[in-house]
Amino acid sequence: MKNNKRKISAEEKLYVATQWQLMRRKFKKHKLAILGGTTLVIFYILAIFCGFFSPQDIYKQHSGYIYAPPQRIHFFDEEGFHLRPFVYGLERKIDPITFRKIYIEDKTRKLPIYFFVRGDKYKLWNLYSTDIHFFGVKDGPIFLFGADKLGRDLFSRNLHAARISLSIGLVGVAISFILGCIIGGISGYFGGMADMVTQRVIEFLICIPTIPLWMSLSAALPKKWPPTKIYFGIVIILSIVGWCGLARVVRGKLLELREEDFVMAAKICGATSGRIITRHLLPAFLSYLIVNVTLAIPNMILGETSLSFLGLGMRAPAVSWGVLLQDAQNVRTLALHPWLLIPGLCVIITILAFNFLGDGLRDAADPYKL
Amino acid sequence: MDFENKTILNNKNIPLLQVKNLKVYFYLEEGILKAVDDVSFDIGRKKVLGIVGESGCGKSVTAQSILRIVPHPGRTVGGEILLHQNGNLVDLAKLNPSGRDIRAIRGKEITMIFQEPMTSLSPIHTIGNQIMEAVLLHRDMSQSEARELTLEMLYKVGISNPHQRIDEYSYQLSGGLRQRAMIAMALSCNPSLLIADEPTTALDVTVQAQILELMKELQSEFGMSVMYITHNLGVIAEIADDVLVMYLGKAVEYASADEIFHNPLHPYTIGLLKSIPKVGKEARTRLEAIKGTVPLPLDLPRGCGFYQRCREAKKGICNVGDPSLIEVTKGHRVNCFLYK
Amino acid sequence: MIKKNELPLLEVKNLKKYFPVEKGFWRKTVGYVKAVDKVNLYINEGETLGVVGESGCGKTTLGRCILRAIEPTEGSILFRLNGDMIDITKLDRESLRATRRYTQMIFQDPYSSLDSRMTVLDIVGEPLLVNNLATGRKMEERVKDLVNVVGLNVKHLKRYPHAFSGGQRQRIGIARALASNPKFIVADEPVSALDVSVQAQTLNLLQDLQVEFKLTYLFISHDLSVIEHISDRVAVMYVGKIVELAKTEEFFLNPLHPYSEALLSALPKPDPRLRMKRIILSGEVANPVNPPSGCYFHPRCKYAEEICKKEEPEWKEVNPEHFVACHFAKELSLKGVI
Amino acid sequence: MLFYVIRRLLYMIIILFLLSVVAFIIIQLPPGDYVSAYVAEMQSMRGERLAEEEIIALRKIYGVDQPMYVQYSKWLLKLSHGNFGMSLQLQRPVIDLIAERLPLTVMICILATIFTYAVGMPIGIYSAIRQYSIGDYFSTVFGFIGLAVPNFLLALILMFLFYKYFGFSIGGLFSLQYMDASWSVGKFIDMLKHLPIPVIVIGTPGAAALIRTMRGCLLDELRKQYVITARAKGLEERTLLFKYPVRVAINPIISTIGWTLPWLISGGTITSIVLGLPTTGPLLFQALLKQDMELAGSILMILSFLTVIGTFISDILLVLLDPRIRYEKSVV
Repeated sequence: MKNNKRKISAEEKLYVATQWQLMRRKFKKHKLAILGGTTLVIFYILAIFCGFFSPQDIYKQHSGYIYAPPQRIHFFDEEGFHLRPFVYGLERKIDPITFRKIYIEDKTRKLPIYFFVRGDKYKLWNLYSTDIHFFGVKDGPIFLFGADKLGRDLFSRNLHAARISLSIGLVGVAISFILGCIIGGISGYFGGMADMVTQRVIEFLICIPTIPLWMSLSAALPKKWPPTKIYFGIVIILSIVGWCGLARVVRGKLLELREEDFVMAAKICGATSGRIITRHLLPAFLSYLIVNVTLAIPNMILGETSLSFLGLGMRAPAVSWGVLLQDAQNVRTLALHPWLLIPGLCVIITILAFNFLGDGLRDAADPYKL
Repeated sequence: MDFENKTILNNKNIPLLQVKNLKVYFYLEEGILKAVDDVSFDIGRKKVLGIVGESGCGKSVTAQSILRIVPHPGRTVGGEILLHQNGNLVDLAKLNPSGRDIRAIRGKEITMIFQEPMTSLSPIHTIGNQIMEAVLLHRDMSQSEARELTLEMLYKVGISNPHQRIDEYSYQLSGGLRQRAMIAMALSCNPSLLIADEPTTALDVTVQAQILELMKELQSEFGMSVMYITHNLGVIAEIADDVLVMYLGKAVEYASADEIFHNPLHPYTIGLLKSIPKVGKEARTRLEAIKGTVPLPLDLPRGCGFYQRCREAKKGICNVGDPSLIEVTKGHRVNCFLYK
Repeated sequence: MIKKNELPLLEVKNLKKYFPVEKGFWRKTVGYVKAVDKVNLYINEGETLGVVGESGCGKTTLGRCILRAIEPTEGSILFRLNGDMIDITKLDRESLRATRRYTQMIFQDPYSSLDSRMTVLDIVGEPLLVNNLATGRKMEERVKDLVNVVGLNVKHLKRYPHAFSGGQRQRIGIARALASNPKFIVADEPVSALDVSVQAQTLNLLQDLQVEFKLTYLFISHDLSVIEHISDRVAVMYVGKIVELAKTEEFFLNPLHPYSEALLSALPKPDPRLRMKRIILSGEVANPVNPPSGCYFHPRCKYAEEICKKEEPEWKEVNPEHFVACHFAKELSLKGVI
Repeated sequence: MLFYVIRRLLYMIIILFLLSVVAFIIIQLPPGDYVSAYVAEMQSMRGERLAEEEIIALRKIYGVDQPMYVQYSKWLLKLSHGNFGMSLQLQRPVIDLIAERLPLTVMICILATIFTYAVGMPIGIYSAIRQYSIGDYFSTVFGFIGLAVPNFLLALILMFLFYKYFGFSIGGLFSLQYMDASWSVGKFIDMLKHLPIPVIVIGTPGAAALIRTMRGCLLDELRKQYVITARAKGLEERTLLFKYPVRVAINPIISTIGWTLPWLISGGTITSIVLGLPTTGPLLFQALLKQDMELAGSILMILSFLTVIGTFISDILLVLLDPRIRYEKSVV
């Protein structure tokens, strides 16, 4: 009896659940999407507080650590387990046969990792000057992802690169989203000539291969521009193609929803167009938009990375994953220093996470479908 | 064994198909859905059995289980489906659903037409192609003979210009013509049983009348048995010899059409008959509706499935035990405690 | 045309709705679907006018045009409001919105007609809210009354539509239609998506409500037996036109249009003893994009003669309050059902 | 049908015209014009300083002193004669440069398309039929990863792996000894040896996407009524599958061949740059780096035009394949 009652209340809960509650229920069943979402949250937090999380200044050249390999974090040494993780110091040697610089772990130099340590000065969001870092070693630099040809810390550089690469996706999608919503909305709502023209324009833009177009446009950005200007230039270039897909989605969904009986019912009740749009169309719409936006972000990130990789996008001294990957263009260097590919790994993980998340959201977007 | 077969062959009264205690369950995440639960009926030779019931009563699943095409996750978990075929007795329920034996029966001995004439034909193959396929599969015919036969069948089902229609696609045909093409396909191999699953529900009244008339004609011409599934009592009255009324996966009443319409016994059958508006009678008076709605046949409580909605329900009897189908008068079976 | 001394509640004059057919790359208009073509009818207060016809005959479009849910192409719709006849087609946006509360609609599909993102309270309360009839607690009280009237549990106000069965959803739709105290309701196939047993409940409810709230219905259905059960007068539509309009008994006893006769004959009767030879119409409903010449029904009509191919029959009153559009309305003696 | 083809051709001409506008805009985009770029080039490369009068004379010769629309129509007129202008940096006619590299570009594109479909379709069909099997699981994983790894990264990773473990570089399309040699059987065979890597790299993301769409489409089709009709006919499951749902599901996918072309050319461009293939990609890249916009704009236009032709072909193909569309088009 008691069991039965509980079951009824659970059912009642489902009956009075809002769209978003139902969506959350459905989304939670999607394990990969949860994984993707969590990954992205971590990535974005790291990117937002990149100064705090990076142990070293990204421009500081550690001349003794040129092309130093990633250091491993240890919990065990010959004495056994330590709660505080540590790395071994690196010792540079010259390989007697190839005459290349090689680095070996110096087991005698144990560098414990401390949290909230003082280190290089940095400005958080260009506002607060501080020198507290999330982690670091007290004696010298630490290279979790290795160092580049100038001895700069790649872990810190990757975090700072994430800030540009990840945000360019969001800003680019935001612009595409606004453009897409306005143009798609006009096209779907008014129909007729406006619809025809926008449809043809979209078809035309889709015909042009994106990367060559992006390359041509970004090559036209003046070389003298500062990084911030270049950043927005690239965002706009990416959005020129990005809005097409979103506009199509908006239009299609709008046309579909306009025909629904419940919209007609609201109209017959005497509801104003404003109310119909905000109370009926938008809520039904929003979940689809979120899904499509989520799936559009990876394209933007990819676009920026490709352009910067080719040297047509962000340029040093700005760092983005694409800029970092420029160092990996030479196979011979790469073969010797494979950690230069880590930014690539970051890109792959990010895109994968967005795709997982988008997939889960798509399944959850229509909670009323069985 | 031989001896048994001979007696069956000699006995004309043996029905074509006997379904005994059929159980088809769907194993869903939410629980076991008993779509068909202990249903038995016979289909006599050259007879029309009408199965009537509201949505979710299991009438379509019954039909699908005879051809063994119940969709996943449904499974036939019990009962027998005995087909008396040229003196052979086959239990369809025991056959492998994708095996050779059942495939030889599908489309040959037993054929089926469906509710949605729009979607039941492939959009990218011609009508002729789809009909000929069945012919080539089951009859020993050459391509040109099969085409001849298809033309003849199209003509028989009342398609006026078969030579043109045979090479057309389903979307070029109206709903009525599509359903006619489906019938042509179903009859092309001279089946002994035609299962019609709501074949006229999606059609307009005037076209429905055409199709019903056509089916009656063809039934007598081809001498086949028909299992006709519908929720429309008017259609049932028009075409059926025997009627099986289903409710929540169970057979609640099984009798001749005349008995069902003029001497209904089960409260559900009575309720159904009273709740349809009848032309010319008591217009603009209140209908005697059955209260409540059909529950989902999932985790049903004990007792008669109709208990909650029944006017005659007796507490302590109907909600405690499961009634069973009993013969009240000859050939009139009912599944209700009132007639114990 | 008006026979009674009093004015009808609603009068439709020469109503047309043409949908352009757009083809090709530049979406050129190549023709029109005449979904509603020169329709004339009137509805008296408190009566039910049944509109019957086969799929694609334009009955749904007619219902929507009368409410101006879609814009009619031509014609006028006179609606009696506070003793005056106002032309709904001539109202501007604001006054149209103000009159919307007097005319409502019940939809066929109980699933798509309710916004699945709103609770019962919001759905039924929307007409109250947008017409400034009630807000807050007052609205909730009124919604509770309405929900009670249509036979739903008052405790379920906070539930979303997905918690209800088809029949219950249809009741929610009916409650919404009643909320603003309308005078006139277009019921567009309100029972055709429902199971037989639930259909009877819904029909009963609609009849009870009509008495209780003095409603006037335009009842659209493809099912003649439902139409006969609920209507005072019947209008038969064929390819966008009304071909016959009469009192229900008169229509079923003595139809004057061959199409009506065929429809009546095609109706399967729930009695195996009444099996009879039907009038089987050949062919199917004409294509409204490209209708036949003359009388649209002539290719399927067994009484058709030369004139039917050439001339469109006139809409005339053959018997008192019995209108028909057929060249031979007076000559033919057609068979009814009663 | 013929009418449809003619209309599509007309549409293509309009697109081509618009493409030329875009190309022209791109050529004009960088600050300054051809002459100032030339002047700057002369100055920086050879240290020559041109006199003011010379510059004005040059401006007149190249017509850059005229309004935009005049420049555009002149440029368009030249284009219609096959004159795409001169490459500033390479001092050769643009048309020759493109013509040199276009056949290889087209060939790689076609091969990548074939690869995409040859890999994507069977795997997609398999994973739809065996939904939730181990094979389906693997193909889903492959699909996701294939989508997430951008072309240039895949190229980098493959190059890295081959170099590290097999000790040779997989870049380029020809071995050293054939690089400048004229065509011969040996050169052809050598090229065949080099082809697989670029084709795989360019085709993989497309194949991954295709697996997912194919699977989705087929799963939808498998639930449709006509499949049950065919089954009720007594057809064998495999025959049934390939005759009905698979064919229906393939149609929309064939129709998107046209849409995949811009993607392939996109991916091909960047892959060619990384792998150093002698296609139009690196040529475009070099042109852009050197601000040789005449060349860059022309390449972009030619590439876009290739995709337009691809779309056209796939549209025609679809009409031939799908009677539904054929019917609609013939009615129109």
